[in-house]
Amino acid sequence: MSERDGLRIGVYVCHCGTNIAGTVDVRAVAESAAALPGVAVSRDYKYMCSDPGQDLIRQDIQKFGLNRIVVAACSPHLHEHTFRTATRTGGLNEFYFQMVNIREQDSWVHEHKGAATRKAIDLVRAAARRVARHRALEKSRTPIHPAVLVVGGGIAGIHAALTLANAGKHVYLVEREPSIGGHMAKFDKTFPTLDCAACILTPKMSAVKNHPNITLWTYSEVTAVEGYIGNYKATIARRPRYIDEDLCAGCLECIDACVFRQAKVPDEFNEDLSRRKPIYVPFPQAVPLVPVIDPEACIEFHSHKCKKTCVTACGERHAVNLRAEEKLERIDIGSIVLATGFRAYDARRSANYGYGVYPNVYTALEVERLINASGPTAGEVVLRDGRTPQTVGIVHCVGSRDENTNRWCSRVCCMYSLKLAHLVKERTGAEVFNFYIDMRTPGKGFEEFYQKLLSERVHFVRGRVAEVTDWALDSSEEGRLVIRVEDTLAGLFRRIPVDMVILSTGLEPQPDAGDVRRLFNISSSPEGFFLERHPKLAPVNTFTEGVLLAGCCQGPKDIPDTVAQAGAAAAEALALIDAGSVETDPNTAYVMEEACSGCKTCVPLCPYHAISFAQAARKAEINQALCKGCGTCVAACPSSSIGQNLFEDDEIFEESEGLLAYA
Amino acid sequence: MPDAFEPKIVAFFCNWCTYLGADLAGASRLKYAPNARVVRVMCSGRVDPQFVLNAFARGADGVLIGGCHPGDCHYQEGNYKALRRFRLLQRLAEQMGIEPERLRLEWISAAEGDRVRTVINDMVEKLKALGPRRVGQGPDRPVKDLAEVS
Amino acid sequence: MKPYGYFPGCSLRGTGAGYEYSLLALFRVLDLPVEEIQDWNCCGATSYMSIDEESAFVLSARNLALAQKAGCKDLLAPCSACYLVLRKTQDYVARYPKIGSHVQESLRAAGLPPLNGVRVRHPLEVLYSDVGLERIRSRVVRPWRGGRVACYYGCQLVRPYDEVDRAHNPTRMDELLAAIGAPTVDYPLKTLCCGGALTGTMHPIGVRMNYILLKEAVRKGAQAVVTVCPLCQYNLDAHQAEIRRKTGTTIDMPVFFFTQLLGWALGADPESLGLKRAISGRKSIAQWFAKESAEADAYV
Amino acid sequence: MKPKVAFYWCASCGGCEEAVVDLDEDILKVVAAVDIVFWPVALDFKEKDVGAMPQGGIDICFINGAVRTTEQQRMALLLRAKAKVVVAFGACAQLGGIPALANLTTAAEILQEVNHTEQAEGLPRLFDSVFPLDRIIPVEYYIPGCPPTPRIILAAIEALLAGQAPSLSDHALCDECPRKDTRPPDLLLPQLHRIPHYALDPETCILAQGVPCLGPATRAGCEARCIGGNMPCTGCFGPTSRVRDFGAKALSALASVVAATEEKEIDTVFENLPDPAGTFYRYSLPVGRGLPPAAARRGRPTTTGEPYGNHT
Amino acid sequence: MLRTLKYQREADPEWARQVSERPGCEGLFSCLQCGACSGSCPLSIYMDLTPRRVIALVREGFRRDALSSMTIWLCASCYSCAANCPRQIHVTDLMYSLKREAIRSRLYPPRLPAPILAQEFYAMVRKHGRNSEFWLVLRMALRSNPLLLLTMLRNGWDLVRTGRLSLRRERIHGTSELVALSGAGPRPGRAEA
Repeated sequence: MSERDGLRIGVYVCHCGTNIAGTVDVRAVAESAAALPGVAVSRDYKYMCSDPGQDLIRQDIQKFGLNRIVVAACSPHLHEHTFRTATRTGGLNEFYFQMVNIREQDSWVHEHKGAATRKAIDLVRAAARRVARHRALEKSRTPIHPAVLVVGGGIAGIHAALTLANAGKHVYLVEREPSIGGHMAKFDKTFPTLDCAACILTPKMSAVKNHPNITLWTYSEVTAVEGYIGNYKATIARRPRYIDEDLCAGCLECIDACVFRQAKVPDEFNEDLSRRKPIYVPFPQAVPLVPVIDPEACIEFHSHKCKKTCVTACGERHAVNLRAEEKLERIDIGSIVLATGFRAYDARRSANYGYGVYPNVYTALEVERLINASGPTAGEVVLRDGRTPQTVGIVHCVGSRDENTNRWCSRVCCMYSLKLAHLVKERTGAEVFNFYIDMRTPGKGFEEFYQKLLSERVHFVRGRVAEVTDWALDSSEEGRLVIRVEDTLAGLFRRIPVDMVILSTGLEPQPDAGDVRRLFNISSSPEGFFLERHPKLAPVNTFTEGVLLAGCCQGPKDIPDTVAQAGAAAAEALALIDAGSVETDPNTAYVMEEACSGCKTCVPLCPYHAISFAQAARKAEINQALCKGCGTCVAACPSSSIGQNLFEDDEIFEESEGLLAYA
Repeated sequence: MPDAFEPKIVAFFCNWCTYLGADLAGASRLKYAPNARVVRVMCSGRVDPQFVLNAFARGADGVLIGGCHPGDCHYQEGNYKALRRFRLLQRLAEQMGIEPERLRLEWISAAEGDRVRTVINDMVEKLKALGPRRVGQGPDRPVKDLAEVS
Repeated sequence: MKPYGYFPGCSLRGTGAGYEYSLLALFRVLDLPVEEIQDWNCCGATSYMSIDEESAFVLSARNLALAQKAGCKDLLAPCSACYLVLRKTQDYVARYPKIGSHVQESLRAAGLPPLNGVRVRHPLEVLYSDVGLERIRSRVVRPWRGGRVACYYGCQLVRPYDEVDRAHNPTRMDELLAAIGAPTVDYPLKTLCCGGALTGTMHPIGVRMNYILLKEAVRKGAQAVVTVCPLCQYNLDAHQAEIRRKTGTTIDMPVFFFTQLLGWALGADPESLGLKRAISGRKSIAQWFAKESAEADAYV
Repeated sequence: MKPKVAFYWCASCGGCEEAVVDLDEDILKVVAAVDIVFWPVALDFKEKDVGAMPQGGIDICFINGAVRTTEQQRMALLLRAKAKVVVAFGACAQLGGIPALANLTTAAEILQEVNHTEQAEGLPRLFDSVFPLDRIIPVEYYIPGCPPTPRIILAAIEALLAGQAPSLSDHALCDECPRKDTRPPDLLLPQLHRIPHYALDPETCILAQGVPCLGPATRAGCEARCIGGNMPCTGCFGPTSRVRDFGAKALSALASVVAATEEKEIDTVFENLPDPAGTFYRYSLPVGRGLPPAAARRGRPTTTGEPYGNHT
Repeated sequence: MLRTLKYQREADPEWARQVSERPGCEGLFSCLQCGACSGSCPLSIYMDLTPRRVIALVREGFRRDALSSMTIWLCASCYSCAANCPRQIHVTDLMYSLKREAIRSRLYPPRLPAPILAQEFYAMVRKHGRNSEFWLVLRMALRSNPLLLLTMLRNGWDLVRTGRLSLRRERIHGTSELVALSGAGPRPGRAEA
């Protein structure tokens, strides 16, 4: 379409308050655009994304008979949808629109106003030339499969699964460990209300188990995902637990019967503070309450000479099956909620704190288990030698806020340190010292909890602990751990002897977060947590439609925030399902049938097998449902016989040439 | 002092990694040289060598292609196809008198805002050292002579 | 085998003489060739840095250039301060283009080759990585019969270029000594500073720091301290009489170089280990090394 | 009255003239149907004879060869002034052809390297570049090929005589290649071969054997004659109308089907492609950047047109 | 301890900026004031200001307070601050930088042996290429506090007795090279003065 054909472009340059206008001379950009061929109207406006801003577009379409719209504002990832909608509601096909990013990729990254303005002018010119080539296109509708896959059975996954299931949707909940519950199952109390973690979690766990709409697969992992929003196919590998879940009644007699009379294997659930047998349930409230056999520890798997007392104990039920093998489940789902959680920082990496060297240096999670009534000491806070600590030091920010380990604030450590301080003091009467850099208590009831701890006369020393050592300078330090720290508030260099050190370890991405990210085709932030689509506007969405995030896999957060986010993710999934179908951009490649010579260059290039060679016509054919619009085949087609909606050759040529007209 | 040479760079950024990385650089308010103009494509595999040579022919001093890291492509392996084309294209470009510094392929993820800055700054610096492209070499060569002819 | 370039530094020619003797003797028994850099100069140590950093780097770089000229790939710097300064020079030359070009230009003006990647090595790391525990263990001819030792690494060797060992709780010397059968104690002050030059400039403070180190070693049951640095050894060895006088303790323990113990165990000529140069703990030394009969008396 | 026809050659090897002569007995039909007013290769005409013609004195003028010298430029302008219709005949006139590979260097360098001399006085001057004909004068029609095949020449002449545009296929060569069906649909090449070192199977798709064949990128119409001779297509018919840059597209297509993924492996594969410019731009180096002229466009115009006419 | 009112006019933010641009001092403004440097410093108990407070003074631009503090001369360059800093600030290098500036600006406490030792060491090495331990200590003591010699007497005797103290003056052959080395090239970092 050329000017002669009645091209009438409307150009809108957004100030975004001072976000853009502070660095880009928006008036100059609009004026320069007004002089471009085909531009009928060109304006700048304070907030284009606001209602009046959008109205401006709609009114101009009517008033000036516009047939193309260009908006220069923020990233298309933020508001392309907004302005397409405005274009449509103004009476035009929504694809007669082009967005120009002059905020994230111009005003925010440049300082020199002249240079930033020139760049904006070039980008707008390019867009005006591109938009002239745009064609009217229709969005397609994809039906949404009503089932949802929730990956991860911690509190985030549990809450998301229950929300969805209660709304009548079918959920597949996949958990890697033998039981759901995640980190929360290890806690005794939760801050700041100090309610019992088990009391609030275990009912939800059994609700999961008993919910008719939830298929629970523990000890399982997702190994493959394909498809697209509404129509995902996932493969789940179910590791053999060697006890048949359907046959087991949960009597646990097999565990008692094990030839290992003594538990000898470090118990992961208790942070290795106790021992378990080769056949075990991780904890008494485990869901499902079905034992697992650890083939690494079970002698039958090594020597094949075990008496197999477990099999005998099970008797007629025949639930123990030592020959069980991995099973693959293949499911169809419409959307996915990732709730894969976090890993606690390995305190050994902070060697100056002596974890793994001095037995009385504990991590916070270990102390959670010590405090827990169903933990290895039945809730008694005692040292490894059985003594009750008289003085306890809690070291904050271990593996957080540190360039040498993790740069970020882990967000929960201040509060759980306060909680542990309270609980330890309550159980032992010990003097408790907190060593912190900054106290961060910005949640509901958090500051009040801090005040409570202050009034309980817990010590707060502002200073990053330099060292935990057993170096004693006098008899008062003899046989104890000494915390060396600058008390930055009192202006003192202090040595504080304690009996127990608790390291408040930070939260890290799961070690295999990279693999998970690739499996589900999403991105991650610099530190490795999964990247949300927008930190404020789309905190549970990812850039992959239909894949949602909940909990700490997206970043450190506490239980209330995790549950809130899990609810939000469930709501997003529900919205998709209840809509029944989703509109998708017509971003697909297509073969110009009359032009194709049938050379087959494109066929093997498609990762989704969307291209086939039609034997009858002897030409290539693209399945529009399978095509995801990467455009690799378009770039490869040697006779330019493949086009791509939204990214046609001539659109890209126009845009890049328009850019280059700059001086 | 003569006007300092400001190289023109056309950048083809993949929608999922490098373009988001550039958005992140913005959100983090990192500052870098204003010489690059970004064309968003869905995947580095969409970058047709025609786009690249055309950009040079129309006066670009450099062309930057940004894609996801190997193994991270949103479309599984579009970036590998980009890499294959790029390796051959760069050899062709050299024959045409386009120095290798002028044509770059970089893997930049959505998390690497700082890398967007580093790469663009580095490229601008190298192109400044190299100077403007010599017109009259390569595919755009007849342009100059045409003026002479007509 | 290409010889290790050897940069003794000022201390090994003076207060740290025992270090040089035992180091060379140990490398001889291990058949590791060592070649001293001709006409080396001061590394540009701490004090020089405090006046003029740029010329300290130039000074330090001259040694690296001399090593290169001699064709060395590895340059042994047994003194922790020398090691640190040489490494820091390389680091700054690489990291700061301004410093880099100044150093390279200065070298050119003096007719020396530009810096080009000599590896600065400490004997501890050479023995641990190049020789290895296995080989040390297999070469032991005199298993250790002396007392329990505290391995003291000092500060500058492991920080901030923690390639010799970890900055916190290093263990390589402990492992090497365990390989010759020497019992080591858990010593929490492995990397606490000995005070360095402060024994000279702020004497009471320096001596106090030495006292802390020795006292803790005694508390942990050590009968000797083993060091990897001439200044550490000097400080701990030379001030024990003063410490006894001032604090009323009875500390009198040998302070060894790790090369002395290793040299002994691996069969070096006892005379060549510089044991005679000890100031403190001479009685223990005489006793522990008496195993080799009469000759022991001769060198203690 | 018979149409007046002229033939002229510029920078070319003479193969195009040969092709006309090669029409055998069909040439007689042509000669009978037209009145040849200018054909320096075959008949004794001089420049002044053309100069003497009135405007429009030539009905159809066939020009083969690219334009390299001031003399060729002068003749092209002169013939354009006299002819109602100018046809760019053959790859050199249409695309620059093999002579235009000289554009990878300068005229002065070539003279130095080959003749150890500089531009001589009194002789037509060499331009620094070689031009396809339509960069010098407007051209109505194109007949592709190096040289055009007899069939395509005859068809074109017949059409022109009938007052119609010569029609061209706008498919790629694979469309008419006899070996089309032997290319497996999932072809990815582990390695490339060079013709001198590789015995080609006479039945199988040449690309499938790992030898670069530009058939997928090249306009059909030649009846796959090179393939018939068991040689790969080198692209003399130029691109289809939808392609802007033949070489870039051919390169893209070939590189896309290389199997290697690691940078090193990829480079190893391309070691057997030592001259990318000569391979992909054998006939079309000067038009690489631009649009094919409008008259040559057929099929669905998706990459055509310049809304603002702003080319540079 | 007497507390004094600090006027903002005494601050020199430009100086702070300059310091932050010196090699090794880059991290200055990212300091969290967490005290890991001071906590791990074996000498901070003897210092008038802890290293953390020196950083606080420097980045607020209180030049004189920072440069005349004893802290920088008590730093034994053990680098434990640098190894422990969560912001990877090279505190030791910062101390060196302050030492150099203090000497150039003559802001160090008079008769303090540490800066005198540094100057003597510098002069000796600059001239001869090597340090002679005996002569160095002698010169330092004479210039700062000759009484120091008395306390050193016993140590000295121990060293002589065990053959660890040489009275020989060490020097290298290539002293002409030293001259060439020190004369060449531009001097980066002179801005410190």
